[in-house]
Amino acid sequence: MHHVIIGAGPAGVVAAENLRKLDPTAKISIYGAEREVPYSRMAIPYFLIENVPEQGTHLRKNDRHYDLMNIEVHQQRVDKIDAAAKALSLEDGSTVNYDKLLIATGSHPVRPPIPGMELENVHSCWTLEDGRAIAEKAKPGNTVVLMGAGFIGCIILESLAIRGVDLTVVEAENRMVPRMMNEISGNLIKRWCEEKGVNVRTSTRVDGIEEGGDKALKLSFNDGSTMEADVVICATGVRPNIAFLEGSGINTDEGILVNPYLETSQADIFAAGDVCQGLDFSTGSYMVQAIQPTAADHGMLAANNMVDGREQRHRGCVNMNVLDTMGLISASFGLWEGSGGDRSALEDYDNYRYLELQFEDDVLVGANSLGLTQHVGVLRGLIQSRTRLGKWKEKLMQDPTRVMEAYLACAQAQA
Amino acid sequence: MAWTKKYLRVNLTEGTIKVEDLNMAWANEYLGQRGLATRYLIDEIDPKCDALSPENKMIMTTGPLTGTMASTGGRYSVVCKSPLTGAVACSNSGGLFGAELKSAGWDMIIFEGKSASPVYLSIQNEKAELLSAEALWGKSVWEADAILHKTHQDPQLKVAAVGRSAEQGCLYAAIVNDMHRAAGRSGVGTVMASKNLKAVVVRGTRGVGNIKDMPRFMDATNAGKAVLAENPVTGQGLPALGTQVLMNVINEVGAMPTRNMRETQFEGAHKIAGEAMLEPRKSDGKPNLTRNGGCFGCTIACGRISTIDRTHFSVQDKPEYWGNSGGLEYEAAWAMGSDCGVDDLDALTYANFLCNEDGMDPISFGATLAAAMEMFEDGDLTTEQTGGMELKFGSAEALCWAAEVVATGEGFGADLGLGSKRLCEKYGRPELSMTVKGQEFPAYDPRGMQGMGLTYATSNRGACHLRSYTVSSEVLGVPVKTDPLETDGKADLVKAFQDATAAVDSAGLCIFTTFAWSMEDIAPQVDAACEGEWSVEKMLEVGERVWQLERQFNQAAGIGGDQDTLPKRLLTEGAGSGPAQGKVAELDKMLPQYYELRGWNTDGSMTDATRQKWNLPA
Amino acid sequence: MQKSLTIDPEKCTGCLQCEMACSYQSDGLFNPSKSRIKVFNFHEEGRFVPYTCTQCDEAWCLHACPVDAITLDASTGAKIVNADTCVGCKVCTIACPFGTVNYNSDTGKVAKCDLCAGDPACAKACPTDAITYVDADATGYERMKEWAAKTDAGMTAGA
Amino acid sequence: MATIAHLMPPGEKIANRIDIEVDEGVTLEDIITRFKVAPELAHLVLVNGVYIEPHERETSGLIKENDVVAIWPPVAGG
Repeated sequence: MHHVIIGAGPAGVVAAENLRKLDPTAKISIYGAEREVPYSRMAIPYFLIENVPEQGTHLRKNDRHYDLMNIEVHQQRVDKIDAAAKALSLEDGSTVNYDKLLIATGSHPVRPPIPGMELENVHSCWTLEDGRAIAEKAKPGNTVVLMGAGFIGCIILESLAIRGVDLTVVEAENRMVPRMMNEISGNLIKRWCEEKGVNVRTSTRVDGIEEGGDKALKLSFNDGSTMEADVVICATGVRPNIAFLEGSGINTDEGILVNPYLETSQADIFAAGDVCQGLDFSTGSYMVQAIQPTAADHGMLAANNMVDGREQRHRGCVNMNVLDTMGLISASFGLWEGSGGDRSALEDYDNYRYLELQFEDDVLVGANSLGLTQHVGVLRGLIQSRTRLGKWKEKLMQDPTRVMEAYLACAQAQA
Repeated sequence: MAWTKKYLRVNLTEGTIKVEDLNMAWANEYLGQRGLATRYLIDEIDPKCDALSPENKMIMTTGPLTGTMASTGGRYSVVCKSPLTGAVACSNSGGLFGAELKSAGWDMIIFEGKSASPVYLSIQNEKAELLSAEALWGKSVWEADAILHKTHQDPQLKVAAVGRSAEQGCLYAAIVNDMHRAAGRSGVGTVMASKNLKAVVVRGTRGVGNIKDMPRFMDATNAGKAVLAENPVTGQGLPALGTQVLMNVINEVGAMPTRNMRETQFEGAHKIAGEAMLEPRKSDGKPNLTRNGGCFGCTIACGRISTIDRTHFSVQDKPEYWGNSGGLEYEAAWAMGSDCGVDDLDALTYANFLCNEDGMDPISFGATLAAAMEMFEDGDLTTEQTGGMELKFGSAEALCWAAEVVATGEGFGADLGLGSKRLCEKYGRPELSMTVKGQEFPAYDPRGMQGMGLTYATSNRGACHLRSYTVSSEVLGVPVKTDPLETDGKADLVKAFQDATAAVDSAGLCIFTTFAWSMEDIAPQVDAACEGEWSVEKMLEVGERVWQLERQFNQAAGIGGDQDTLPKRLLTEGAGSGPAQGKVAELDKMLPQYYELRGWNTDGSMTDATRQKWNLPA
Repeated sequence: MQKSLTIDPEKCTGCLQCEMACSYQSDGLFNPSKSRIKVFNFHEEGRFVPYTCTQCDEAWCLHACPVDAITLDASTGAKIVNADTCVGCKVCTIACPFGTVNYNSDTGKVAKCDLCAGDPACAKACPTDAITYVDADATGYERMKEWAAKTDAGMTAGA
Repeated sequence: MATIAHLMPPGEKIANRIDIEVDEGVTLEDIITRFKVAPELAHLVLVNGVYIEPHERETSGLIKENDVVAIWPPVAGG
């Protein structure tokens, strides 16, 4: 039995490890496109602020981890899948056969279709290699423009600010982190950043970048204004890496389409993580979540289903995110925008505290929070267990901060 | 160490907050909390000032062991001049508030002046600010607590607040923290409200460190906890039945003040005793007592958590009182029960809830109502004054009504809020006020317990059982049994208890530990925590110095030896039943000896020699 | 038999000795706000509920960690945060459906119960045996585990 | 006294007191034993409200007709 995994990110590595547990004698191979030891993108910002050395970004700390688990890790891009032949073509022209295949190729940053994105000092911040380049160029006093105030953009904000650059963030939507936080909390994050000395321009698009001026780059915006910058970092979103699947017979939409067993339209081929359009717990629909916990969950489940005789049905992952924007911690869970049920919110603008709960009947289905760091996981617990809150629903309508008590009282029947 | 060595000075008139360094020379002399704050008070205010004027100051203060792992190490005190007595006020409370204040980095807060409009103090670690309390004014403590938690969006926020009774000028208003723990006596809440200060909210996440010798401190506190656990009183008696265990005991020994101290035994005591709180009731099969609860760090956990029978007349239409809250402690059950002749456990629990909700000292409230009931039965008061309510001894309806009107200050509630002394004077029967220095008695009749007579007469804050609890020796045999009817040796006993208590109150610990702990158990804990040497001798020296300092304050306030006395009833009317039948409080046999032990003149005034000996301020 | 923390809220008086012991063990001072065990006060119900990590088998925190900073202590079954490895990304704090992994902004790391290497300070400090460290099949723990199974992150067996 | 109240015959708990008949010359120790009160729980023993020292509990003739005997475990309060 040969299990092959394409992609050396969290989904791929977790899958490989779980496969080893479940199938001790099989051959397990990981193919990763980057010339790196498997590492975590989540850790790149902390590498940028020099909180961790490069090794600190590695998914597994023991140098011999993969050897000890008898998992082969290859730094080779997979160019093509031949599902009929159960074979892969690699970038060096060679071919590899598999019995079961997992596609965990993750995603890549999207670059807006504007002039100048190819210029030398315009970077994405996605790979460790990008991180090294940015660390090199974002020097104290340099002017840096960050395009996109989404999750990735926000997470590298602090690392850029700490480096002492003159920082401007440009976001096309009307608030920061628009796909994770609602208008109130997104704008609180904006004000927080502004108070910390970051220029934030929401509802603004970069129309083009050209070389020249006193600094390396000159940007023009949709409102007609311009500015000069030393470095531009593009963080305007990511897309699943599915281009190489063309002609493979694997059905795709935004990402790879899978069934509740994470199986693709081709037999013996599975998908997991950012590339996979998996089942969303809250909506029951299939969508790309592109978050770390989902990658890990997918990896576990896919590995299980790749082993003969094992079969687990996916109940869906709760979409959730946690973000530290220059020290302001925000989180979102499930249907944070609500789905027509009651909402309970507390807004403390002065102290940057915010908590909004979304209900369907007396069940919590989503939440947005700012400044909450204690017991925040119970928001997931309540959503995922679909716990009926009974009389605690009313108490949470009065004061959403009592969510931990509600959880203990209802989910654990402790009170 | 153990002190944070920092405190906040909040000028309410100016709206300013300053951080100041703790006077460590004073800390070495007075340790902390009760003693140290009194040293600041006597330094900063004119003892003759009007207690409800901006000239009075209010000090919220912790001890060096507050917020540590020492058992019961969560106390704080409120020190100011009392509007009820004119003497020094020092009221001690448990719950979680004190430890939180310490964990925020503050040994104490000195409030001075008066705010032009209602405010509350918000402390989040080093950040302290005065915020508008317009929306809180006119609310009960419980309502204010809910609003503040919601405003600050923090379930862990600790709140100490005054209720409507304090706002309305009730002279025995308490400061209530954590919903049902209170700095209860002497009207400290009235002083707080007089400054337009509604609440103090605090969140402390810095923790309490600064321990001189941490390993030794852990050893000493663990040894102390073992002593408490093994002692039958603190290990079993108090957790099981709380202080209410005393109701039947004190009744049996004939020292249960009943119907405004006309009698010394109450026939309904068993119906309102700790045992009765465990009996399942008919309506729902549940007992009054749900469970015992502990204050911060307390390994005894004597606190009562109770519910009221939902079918009881007091709450049948008020579901907001159907949940659990702080239940009856002995003093409250006595004051509102035996002293008013009321034997209805649910009515007492309801009135107790109201005392917590609107911040009334249940001892003073109950004793004042008892005096009013006696005047009503004697015809000095009629339904004309009360607005229709028949204030008869034994009336549960009257009790519940009285708690409601004192809480809001409506109608006759304002009169009841004056306290027993002023109420009895107002209606022409001053001799019916069972008070010393204007403060109502607690639950031990000094005719059946002679040491308590001397305790009440000489207490620096007016009649009080928590200044020298000789009940411990005279009835319970801790540390040694003495004859309650005997006066010989009681002066020594009272002095020893007074000094030891002052030391414990200055450390940040609860006095209930002393049912098991001696100073040999306490001093090593203080010594391991605090810089300097804190031997048994030093602790007792601190205790006596604190006592002398408080006396000095009172003397400067114009309260002298002439007020070291008891109501005539207790000095002249013999007890009607029980072992003390025919006995009066023989204060004259004990007081001269006590003055001598204290080093005072025969009229009770301080001598220069004594003042110098204790290094008291002039 | 592996031991586990067993909590009996019936016995808890809310004294917070456990919280102080926990913070003392971890940080060397008495600081309930940094404790890994937390006592919740249900005032109306007259109930105190100590609550901490059950070291669940599912170990969502461990699996969600992107940098392998949470590991299993095989001797105690505890899931342990390695502070040197933790980058402070907080993913585990949202992944743990029990809410028992918390971020500490002072250290920039997350913290959770590690069972004090098999000698939990909270259990030793509890004066009423509301918190004990006993064989894992004791009552109470099982109930919490049942709930853990209910929350299983979409991994329920069977079609 | 609740911690020893269960030692009372059924139906008598609320009043916490019962009438008993004893032989002449009975000692307090005899009564304590009769109600199976453990020695450490018979901490505070009163006859008509008067404290009886532990060493007096075995004295015969201390109790007369119509006397009230009260027995408590260790208690305290305030």
